[in-house]
Amino acid sequence: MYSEKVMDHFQNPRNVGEIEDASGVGTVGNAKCGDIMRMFLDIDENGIIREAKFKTFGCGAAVATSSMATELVKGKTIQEALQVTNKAVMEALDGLPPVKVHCSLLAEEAIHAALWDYAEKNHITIEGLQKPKNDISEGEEEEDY
Amino acid sequence: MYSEKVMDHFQNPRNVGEIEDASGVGTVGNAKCGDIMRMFLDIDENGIIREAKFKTFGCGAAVATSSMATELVKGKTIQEALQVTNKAVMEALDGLPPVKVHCSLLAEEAIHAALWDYAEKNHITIEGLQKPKNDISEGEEEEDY
Amino acid sequence: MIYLDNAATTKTAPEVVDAMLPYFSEYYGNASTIYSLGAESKKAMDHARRTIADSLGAKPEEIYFTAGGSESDNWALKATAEAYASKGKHIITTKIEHHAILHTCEYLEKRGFEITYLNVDRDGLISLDELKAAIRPDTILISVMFANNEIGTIEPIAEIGEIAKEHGVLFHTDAVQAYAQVPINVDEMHIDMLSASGHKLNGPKGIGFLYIRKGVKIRSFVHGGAQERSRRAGTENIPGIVGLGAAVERAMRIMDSKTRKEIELRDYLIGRLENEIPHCWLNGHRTKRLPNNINFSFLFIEGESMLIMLDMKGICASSGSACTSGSLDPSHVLLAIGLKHEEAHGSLRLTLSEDSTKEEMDIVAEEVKKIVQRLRDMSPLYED
Amino acid sequence: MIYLDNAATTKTAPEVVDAMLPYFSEYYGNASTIYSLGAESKKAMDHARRTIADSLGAKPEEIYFTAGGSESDNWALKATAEAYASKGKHIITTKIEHHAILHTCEYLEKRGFEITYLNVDRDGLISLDELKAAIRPDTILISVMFANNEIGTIEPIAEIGEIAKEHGVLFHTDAVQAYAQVPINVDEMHIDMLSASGHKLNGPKGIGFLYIRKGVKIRSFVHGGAQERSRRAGTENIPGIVGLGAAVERAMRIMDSKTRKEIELRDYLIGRLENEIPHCWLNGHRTKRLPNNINFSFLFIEGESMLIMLDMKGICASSGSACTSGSLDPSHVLLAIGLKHEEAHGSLRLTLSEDSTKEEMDIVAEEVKKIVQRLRDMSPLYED
Ligand SMILES: Cc1ncc(COP(=O)(O)O)c(C=O)c1O
Ligand SMILES: Cc1ncc(COP(=O)(O)O)c(C=O)c1O
Ligand code: FES
Ligand code: FES
Repeated sequence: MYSEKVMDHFQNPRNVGEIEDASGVGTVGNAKCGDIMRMFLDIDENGIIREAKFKTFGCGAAVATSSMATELVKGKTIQEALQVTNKAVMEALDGLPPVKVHCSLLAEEAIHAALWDYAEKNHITIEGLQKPKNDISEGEEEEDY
Repeated sequence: MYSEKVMDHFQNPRNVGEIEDASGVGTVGNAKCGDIMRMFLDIDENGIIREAKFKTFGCGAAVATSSMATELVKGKTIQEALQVTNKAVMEALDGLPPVKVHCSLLAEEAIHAALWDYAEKNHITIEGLQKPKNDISEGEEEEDY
Repeated sequence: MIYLDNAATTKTAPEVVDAMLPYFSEYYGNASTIYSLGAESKKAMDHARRTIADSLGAKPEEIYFTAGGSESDNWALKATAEAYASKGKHIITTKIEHHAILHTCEYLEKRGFEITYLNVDRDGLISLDELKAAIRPDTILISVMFANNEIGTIEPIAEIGEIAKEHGVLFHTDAVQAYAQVPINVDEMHIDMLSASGHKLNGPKGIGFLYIRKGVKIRSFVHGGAQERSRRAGTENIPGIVGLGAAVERAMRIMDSKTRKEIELRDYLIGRLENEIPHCWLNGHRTKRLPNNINFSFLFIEGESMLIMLDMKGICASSGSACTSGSLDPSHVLLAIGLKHEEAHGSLRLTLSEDSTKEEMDIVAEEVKKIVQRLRDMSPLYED
Repeated sequence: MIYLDNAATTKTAPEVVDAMLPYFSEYYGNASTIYSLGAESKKAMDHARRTIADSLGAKPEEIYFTAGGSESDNWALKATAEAYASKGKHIITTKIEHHAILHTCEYLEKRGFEITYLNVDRDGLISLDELKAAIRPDTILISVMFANNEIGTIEPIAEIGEIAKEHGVLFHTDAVQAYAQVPINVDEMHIDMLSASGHKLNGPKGIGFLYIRKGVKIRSFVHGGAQERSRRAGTENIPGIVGLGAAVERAMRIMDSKTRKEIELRDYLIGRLENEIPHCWLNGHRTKRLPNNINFSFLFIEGESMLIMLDMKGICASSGSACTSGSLDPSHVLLAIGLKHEEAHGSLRLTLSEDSTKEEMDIVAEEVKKIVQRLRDMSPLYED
């Protein structure tokens, strides 16, 4: 059911772990399926993301999107990192099955949460960033039956 | 679905045909399945059935029971012939499938009808013989469904 | 053996069995699981679904597997009735539907639905004018069979679909006899739902499908697991589904040549029986007719007796006689085209396959001739 | 490959496939026909029916073939509800039934029936006192599964049957997981209806049966032809029926040795996992348990990830994790026995077969150990 890219990132997840004294840490959970993702970002004085690490309790897609998301934000500016949407992550993974789209939302949300934490710690506001919800409701359409 | 005896009487029916100037002729029909049986009896002055013939429009069981019924009544007295019930015919044929029990009633009824005709022609009453109905309703139990 | 009862069921084609075999003991995984063995099953199922969708001009996600034609018919009618009850409670069907439709309609009648049963003419065709006149504001469904299983008559499906569409009424067709025997396109014919059964097209028994056009509101009939997009519960019958897919592939491949051959043999045997046996006639339309269907009425005799005698000669056939069905009522189809009870009793259905031969037709013609004569000699109705 | 998902489906036994094969392309006759080819099918079907009846202490005419466990469950509940609605509209079941029961109950609730869902204890057992207290004058049916498909717990069926009988309430049991795995006698256990499915006992997919005690008022679920004594329409799936019969014959033959072997391996693997992995426990009752069922919760990790990693090692297993099901809600069974959401997420079900070996158990123990550790290292919930 998963693409080769997903399986690769699941089997060999990049950037698993924690960053001590990280610039920003975000934890988000999907109450519906009970999964949790924690993202650590190390951001330098120029606002460049030097390092990104994650810990995830979740399905294969959750692990793979965490891994891919950390890869995608590394080396990026904060503004660029905001462009790493769940769609971008999914595309980078060659797609996800429809029932797994919400897992990629978790990754997007985790980046935002870590950036929010960074902004709060540094008393700045990041343009275009809103306080992330803890609870991502999925956007799949339910058919009538 | 049929016993060997039934198949034998179906494939080689005994006494098919008509008797000219028969002592008694009875035709009965099963309105429900649309089948018709005509029985011809030749009865001598001692009340012995000398000959019996039939014509039947009906299923394999109808043909076989007609055949067996004619065999069973031949040589019998009228009173003995009255004992040739559908049960007797069925037993002689080693049984019939449940859905075919009503066909054997047709045969019993045909004998009775022929005897009734004989009685009417000769202005006698035969003890235990009632005017046969043309229409045999089947006695199978219907389960609730 | 001369097998001429292909409308009852068909031989599962050896290539179909071969396609199924690996899915019993090798790729036996549950298609709903996550591991590779289950993925094999899912892949095979997706392939079959696509094959079937393609054969109808439909989308794969519009094909729902069932256990056969009867379940598909039950599902289509009961679920539509339920889903659209708020719009109306009137359904239109015909007098010559299969019992899977008719008994389901009776069930719905007991639950407050009103059913109009369209008449058919002597050939078994419905009247489009009668259909139009029957449509009411509360009509939610028209269900007309694609081709009749007894007399083979093919109904004017495209025209019915057109009328249904014009009136905004859903159109279901029981295509159990027609599917993969004659070309069908659900879009061109405006079909919203279509029932089919594997064992009628040299596929396995116990598998079928219901086509449901996207957009049709549909409830489940079998509730439970999330199979078939949560519409039809039950662990997927992968060997059956694979077999159905293979059978459809095969049927579409051979349809042209099979049709040509069957029509030729069919009309040859019809001709012989008509010319050589007195007091008989063909039931059903002469040309708007399934390629493999022959249905005759022989006066003065009864069907079951004919069948047993044919069986003794190694010929498998069928009859609309009540005596064969255990129900006592002769075929409702033959009565609907206007036959009398005793005429309906003496009917014989011969349904050919691509394996049928001219030699077989000749043998059958001879045997039928003899048997009809023999039974007539035994019949109190026949005086020659 | 190490296949430990026999509760999902089983390999069709080669002897079962062999028994089925002649009925595809050789004895393919429709069992409802009158000619000899059909009689062959009927004979084979009668034989299977008798085998199944014997295995339950039932009569052949009390066995009705269906397309599987889900259809049997739907039929039992919906038809009973309909037939006995005049007596009452209350049904008792449990919180841990299969969705084929639970979703059917929801369907009935929408139609005016009232359902009591019995609780289960930490082991998954219902309370007989709670059951007794739940029975009301308008209770028409008790439906309790024989054994649970996730945690393997075997319910006190004979006692439930006794209570149902005393109160004059019908008793249905979903025995899809238990039938032909543990001994069942419908008379001794006072079972009025019982559902079973072929593919759970090394038989084919797409076939099952419903046992209905003589005297129980039952309506049809699939309406149509006169098959199955007019109770279940649809051309009989003869290869499926023959396969089911052969599978039952085989299962009854090997039950003793299979049970002994499975229990030994089961308890060995349970012991290894319990002893060698921290923060985990066995779900379900330790002894009132299907011989082949193991269900563990591993804290801090999630099921689907475990399954994919096991699959990479060639091990087929299952989980109560929501992530595997596409439904997002974790197993209702694990929640019912009192697990928290995140505990339910980390469950692993291993279901053995008679082909399982000690070597396989050892490999699985080692791999599970490694995988659990690897996922815990990745988990934000785990701090060691
Ligand atoms: C307890 C239980 N009931 C019902 C079913 C449904 O059976 P099937 O999938 O064969 O329809 C299953 C298996 O999926 C089951 O485990
Ligand atoms: C027109 C028609 N509809 C429905 C059915 C029922 O199909 P099945 O017996 O496969 O359930 C049949 C065949 O028996 C049929 O000929
Ligand atoms: S005479 Fe009609 S069923 Fe026997
Ligand atoms: S994290 Fe639960 S489904 Fe992906």
